Amino acid sequence: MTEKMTLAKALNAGLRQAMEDDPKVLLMGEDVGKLGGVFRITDGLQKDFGEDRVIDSPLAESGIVGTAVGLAMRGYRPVVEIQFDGFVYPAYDQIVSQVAKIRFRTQGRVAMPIVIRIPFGGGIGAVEHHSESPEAQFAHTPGLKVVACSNPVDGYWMIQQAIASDDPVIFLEPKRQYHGAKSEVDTSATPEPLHTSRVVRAGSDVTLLAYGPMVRTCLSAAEAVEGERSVEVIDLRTLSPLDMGPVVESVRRTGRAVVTHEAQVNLGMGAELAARITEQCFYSLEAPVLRVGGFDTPYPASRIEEEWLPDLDRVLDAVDRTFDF
Amino acid sequence: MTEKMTLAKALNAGLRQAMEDDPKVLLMGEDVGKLGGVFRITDGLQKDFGEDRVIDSPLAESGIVGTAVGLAMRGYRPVVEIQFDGFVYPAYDQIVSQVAKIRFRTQGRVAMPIVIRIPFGGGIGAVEHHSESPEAQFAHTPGLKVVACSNPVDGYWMIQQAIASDDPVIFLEPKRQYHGAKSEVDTSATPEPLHTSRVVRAGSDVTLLAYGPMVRTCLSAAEAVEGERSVEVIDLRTLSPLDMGPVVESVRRTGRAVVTHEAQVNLGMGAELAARITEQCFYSLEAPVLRVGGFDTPYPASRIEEEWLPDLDRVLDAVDRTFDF
Amino acid sequence: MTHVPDGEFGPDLAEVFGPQQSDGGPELVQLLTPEGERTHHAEFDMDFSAEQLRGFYRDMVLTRRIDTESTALQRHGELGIWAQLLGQEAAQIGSGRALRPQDFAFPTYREHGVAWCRGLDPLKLLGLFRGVDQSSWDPAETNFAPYTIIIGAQALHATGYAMGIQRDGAVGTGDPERDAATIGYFGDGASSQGDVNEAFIFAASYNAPVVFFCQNNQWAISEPFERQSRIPLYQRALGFGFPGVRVDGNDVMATYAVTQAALQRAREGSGPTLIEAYTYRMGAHTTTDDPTRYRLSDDVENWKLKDPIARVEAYLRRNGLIDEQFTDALTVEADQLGERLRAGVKELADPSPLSVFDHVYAELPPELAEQRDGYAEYLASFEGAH
Amino acid sequence: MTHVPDGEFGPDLAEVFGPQQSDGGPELVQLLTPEGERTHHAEFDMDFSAEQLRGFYRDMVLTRRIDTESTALQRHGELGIWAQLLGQEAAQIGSGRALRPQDFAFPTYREHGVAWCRGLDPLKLLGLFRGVDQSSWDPAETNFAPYTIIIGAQALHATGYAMGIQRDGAVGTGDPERDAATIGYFGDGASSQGDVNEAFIFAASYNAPVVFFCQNNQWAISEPFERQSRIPLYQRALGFGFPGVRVDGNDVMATYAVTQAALQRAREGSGPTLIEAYTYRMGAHTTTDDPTRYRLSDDVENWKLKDPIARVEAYLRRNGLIDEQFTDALTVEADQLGERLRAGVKELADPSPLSVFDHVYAELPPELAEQRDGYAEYLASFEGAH
Ligand SMILES: Cc1ncc(C[n+]2csc(CCOP(=O)(O)OP(=O)(O)O)c2C)c(N)n1
Ligand SMILES: Cc1ncc(C[n+]2csc(CCOP(=O)(O)OP(=O)(O)O)c2C)c(N)n1
Ligand SMILES: [Mg+2]
Ligand SMILES: [Mg+2]
Repeated sequence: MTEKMTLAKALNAGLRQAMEDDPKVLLMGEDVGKLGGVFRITDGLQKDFGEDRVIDSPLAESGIVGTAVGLAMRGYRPVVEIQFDGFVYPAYDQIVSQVAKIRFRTQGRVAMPIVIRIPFGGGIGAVEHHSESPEAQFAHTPGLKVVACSNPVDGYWMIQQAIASDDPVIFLEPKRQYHGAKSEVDTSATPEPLHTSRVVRAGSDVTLLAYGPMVRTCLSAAEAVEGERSVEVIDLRTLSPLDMGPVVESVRRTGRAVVTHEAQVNLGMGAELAARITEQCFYSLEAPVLRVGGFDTPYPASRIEEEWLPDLDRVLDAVDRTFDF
Repeated sequence: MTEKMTLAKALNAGLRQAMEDDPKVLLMGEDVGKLGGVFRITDGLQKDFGEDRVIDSPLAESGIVGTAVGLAMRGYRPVVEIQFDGFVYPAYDQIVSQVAKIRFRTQGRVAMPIVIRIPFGGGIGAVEHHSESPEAQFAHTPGLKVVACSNPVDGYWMIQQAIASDDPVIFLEPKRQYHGAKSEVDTSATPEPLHTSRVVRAGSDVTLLAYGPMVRTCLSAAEAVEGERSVEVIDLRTLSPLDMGPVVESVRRTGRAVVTHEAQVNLGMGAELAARITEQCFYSLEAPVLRVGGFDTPYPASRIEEEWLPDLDRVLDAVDRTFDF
Repeated sequence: MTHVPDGEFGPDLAEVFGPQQSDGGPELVQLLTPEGERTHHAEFDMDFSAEQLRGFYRDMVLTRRIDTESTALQRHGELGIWAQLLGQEAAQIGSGRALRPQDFAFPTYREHGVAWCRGLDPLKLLGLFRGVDQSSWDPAETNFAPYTIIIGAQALHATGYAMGIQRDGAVGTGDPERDAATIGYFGDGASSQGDVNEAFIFAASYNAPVVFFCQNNQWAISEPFERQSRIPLYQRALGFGFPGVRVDGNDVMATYAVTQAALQRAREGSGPTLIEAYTYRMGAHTTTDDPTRYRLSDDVENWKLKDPIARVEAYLRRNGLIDEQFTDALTVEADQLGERLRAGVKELADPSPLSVFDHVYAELPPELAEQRDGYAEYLASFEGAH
Repeated sequence: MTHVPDGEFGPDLAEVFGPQQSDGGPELVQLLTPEGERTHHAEFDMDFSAEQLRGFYRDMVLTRRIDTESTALQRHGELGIWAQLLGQEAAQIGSGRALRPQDFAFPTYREHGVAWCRGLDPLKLLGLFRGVDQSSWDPAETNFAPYTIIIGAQALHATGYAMGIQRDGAVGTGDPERDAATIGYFGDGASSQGDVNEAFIFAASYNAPVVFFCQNNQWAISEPFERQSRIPLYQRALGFGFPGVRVDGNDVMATYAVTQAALQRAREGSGPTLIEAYTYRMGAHTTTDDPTRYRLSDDVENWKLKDPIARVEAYLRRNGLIDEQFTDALTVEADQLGERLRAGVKELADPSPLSVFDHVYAELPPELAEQRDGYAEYLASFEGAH
């Protein structure tokens, strides 16, 4: 069974499937009920699964995540929607000190199968706090898993896999692509495991690493220089744990790597990837691993966000620079 | 005028000096008044400066930092004490979304001269949440400055410099050293600028980078192999912005670097330093920059914290490994 | 669910709120009925001069014009988004006009009427919603803080600033030019945030001169007020040991009177007050919202009958305090304002990409300077290419 | 400060609390006076069997022994730290004994008496304070959550768990084996945390079967209760629309009766209750604290007269419900318990350093396995060296 879906629709369908498969799955968040979420990802689910399973929460993120912890202890599998990336911080304490640590604290006796869905990244012309990329902070926290989907097929499967995971998962959704291009989603296929990275375009000169919204940018970049340079693109998909296998294999071949993300460069995922690649591919590297990301400033006013965000040209500029070494 | 002081005493003296110099300086936090803080860093200050300047706060970290923002807008310079590292997270939202961004948001019209003092790191035999190293999360946040002191002399000066800074400063204090060895503090000296790193031991074979509690460990490590290996140790002191000058100069000379911290390795400061050093010293490196830190697990029960924390042996092991390349 | 068949855990709301709840309940302070008739109140009564009332009316008409004009500008693509205040003009003008110059206001993202009262050029607001800046006014100039988007955060800022006022000795001196207070605005949804409740705690603990002004417009995006609280919101204050008052937020006179009293109380050193301005969000949450998905148009129609501007106009007309000449002049003024906004918004130039490096810190750190210079060079390389 | 000469912003506390405040005020529910005399209460009266009272007494004596023994063990270096409950035995036993097996308790770090009631081996508590683990019991076995150190976080967990109970249809069925509730413990200091107040909001909004049990022991480390609230804490509930009760937390009968009623209310589907157990922290905050720096020994002496154990003992003796034989046997039992703790604590072995990699995730991710293996190799290299 295949169906053409946007990312938004694919996530919606994935959530619906997970709720059908397991009555313990609950959705919680602000406006997830009648409204179906501000991005409509939970559209229609309250109508079909009722107010006890699709729960409009009071406007308090710490409360949402904190009650999800209690529900998880009672055997539920809460899927929490944080309305926008910048609103996850009031829940930060519950996430890093409770959600992330309860399994460890209890020596494995209490699982925290909570999914925290975060529409992340910029490019939608929004006001402050609506375009952030907080992934590095969560990936730095042991006990959390962090993944990012980049297309409808992954959206459909990864959300279900995250919900099935017995570990808490920070689930990042590239919001600017929610209502973008459709893909054929084969709902009867067997998906790859959640914590795997994937080569999405083969190449031999340089490796581009991306996740979430930057995958598309990197693919376009690779296309733009087709013929001149053979660019391999890897969709990391999983940010914690990282799946270094395909990355190392690729960089050992190409000798050059550029890591891209929308998050600020300083202490972003690119730092960790650069450090690990250098450790694991030291003798293969023709150039240092370069990083392209948001500048080390707060996210800017939307009229210049496209300049602030790394785009095709800035990615290619970095690719060029790796050839200058 | 020199006086022998512990780190705790030096910080106390520095705070006192700052309060005498500027009537707008206020101290806020839990138990900072009569008790003088659980580590006695504010000992005697409420008695001398009154309850309006040394303010015992209700037990709510977001409230403490959020009211500090308002006080800063009114022209005060609040110095906030977070009782232990693990308790900073309830204030995380106010720190990253308000304290860090208000200058930028207002195009420089509103300054946030707030110092957030955090006793950080482990090794004191405490229960959960009392031994964390949250620096990377703050260093990843543009708009914040992050520094760590490692000895009484720096404690005395850096706290005053942080308070004098018109930018918000996350001020990390290595709590296990509060009541440790004393140093001569010359209170009439002219200190180095706040955002500078410093070579604290010269060497030529390998560069050890450290800050806060690990500086002492690295110095001991360097001593331990004296004669066999010439180890240069740099006290980073400033984590955001980084002062790469002395680091790059050193690594270009030694060709080898090991970054150490108590924080978990994954996405810790070591990741950023490794990435930058590799970018800036690519042709000088004899080995990849290695990292020694806490394992990528939650901070463990105290009876095994000394095993979990990087110690002299693990630092030297990493040094050895850089020579295997 | 076995215990409550319809899957709703909440208590029976009619029972908790009483039958008059949709009117604001018996505790609602009102000085002017929806029909424009003057009523009186034992505690908060007040005389208004004709001048004052005409001023309120003018403020509300012009504020509404700013709002409708901006909504239109968003539709025309000049703004990225707009948060409408339609229906909340009285709550904002009544409270905003009660402020003295030395008081300080901490708004959310919807306080365009308060901004107006503080003397802020509305074009400054448009900059933020256009996306050319994130708040471009100097808060110290008009004692009006930046718009705050993180729900509830500003309640703590208002409290902290009030603590600063205390420390400056500007409370309870009896000097009307000196004694000051802050006012922290937030919505009904925001009342659920930890920060707002912590603000109540700090304000109570230090007896800080702050007025918490909650515009209960019945909705937090799609969530009705009952999701946040099962009792009237002004009663929240009882739990923290300071007074709470519910005022008719569509009644500019009552709102002014209540706010004025609360501010005065604060300035005198008697501590915080929570005001719940009972009102209604007549428009969508923002221009990107579609309220037909979650609320009945009947409700909206009912609230139309309580329009804050219509009732003042009825009162003024009935009492001969305004005439055609006045309203004609006001229409002209509103039209000019609209024109100024339409023309002005187009002049709100996009910032230069390099400006993102300004104001991250007091001084640009070397590493960030390097980043900026690299970017400048990169940008220049394209110019060369043309 | 010009407005209040002594630099204190708070209101006059005697004025707010009234003169009886130090006794808990007029609202205090009490069934047994400090002198051990039985009193009665209109709403919360209750008959207790001799068996029950002897049980409470025994529980409190043994709990106190756990506490004093553990304090001594800390002094002898066997524990890293200990959080004493001295003085709070009645609050904990009274509430803990009111729980049914299917109820679920969410403790702070000081609920040793509640742990006892849940049937948890006290050695498990010692493991945490010794530093060999961070909470080693299975919460599902005794329906007792891990100790929570982040102040107030567990109030939300208790609320969420209660929402789960609702969803399981285990509220209001009338089946006493099935209907369940949660109890969330926290301190007076914790009441200032956003999380606790958000828990009130969620519990009220969903009418969740949760009892919030605040032990107001007058101190949050060095901060007196008045820093957190200027009105009695049970009144906080008024602001959120559910009942609040202040009970004499040194009176095990009253605490039992009030908690039992609140739990029953919750199980029946009538929603949350806040109980403020008015008590006193007789010891230091923890073994690392020095309370002489911030409080008067007079206060402590006054509270000694209200000792929770002494008053039950007086009552039991006066009414001939216990005799020498009973108390002798109890002393022996306590001594044995003490001995078991002293012996047992030494057997609490340090975990292996490699165990830190267990239970970070359900399955060890490859990169973490590599880290563990590398560390194992590293450790082995030292063994080789010996
Ligand atoms: C911390 C946080 N969470 C979520 C949001 C998204 N959000 C913006 S406005 C809003 C509803 C606010 O409702 P209310 O407080 O009643 O104010 P109103 O919009 O009705 O004026 C929400 C959920 C936000 N801005 N900040
Ligand atoms: C979020 C957080 N902030 C600070 C602390 C440090 N701390 C531990 S106990 C305590 C006082 C708690 O007082 P209260 O809630 O009254 O409980 P009590 O200790 O009196 O039982 C503080 C400040 C903490 N554990 N968590
Ligand atoms: Mg609202
Ligand atoms: Mg207490």
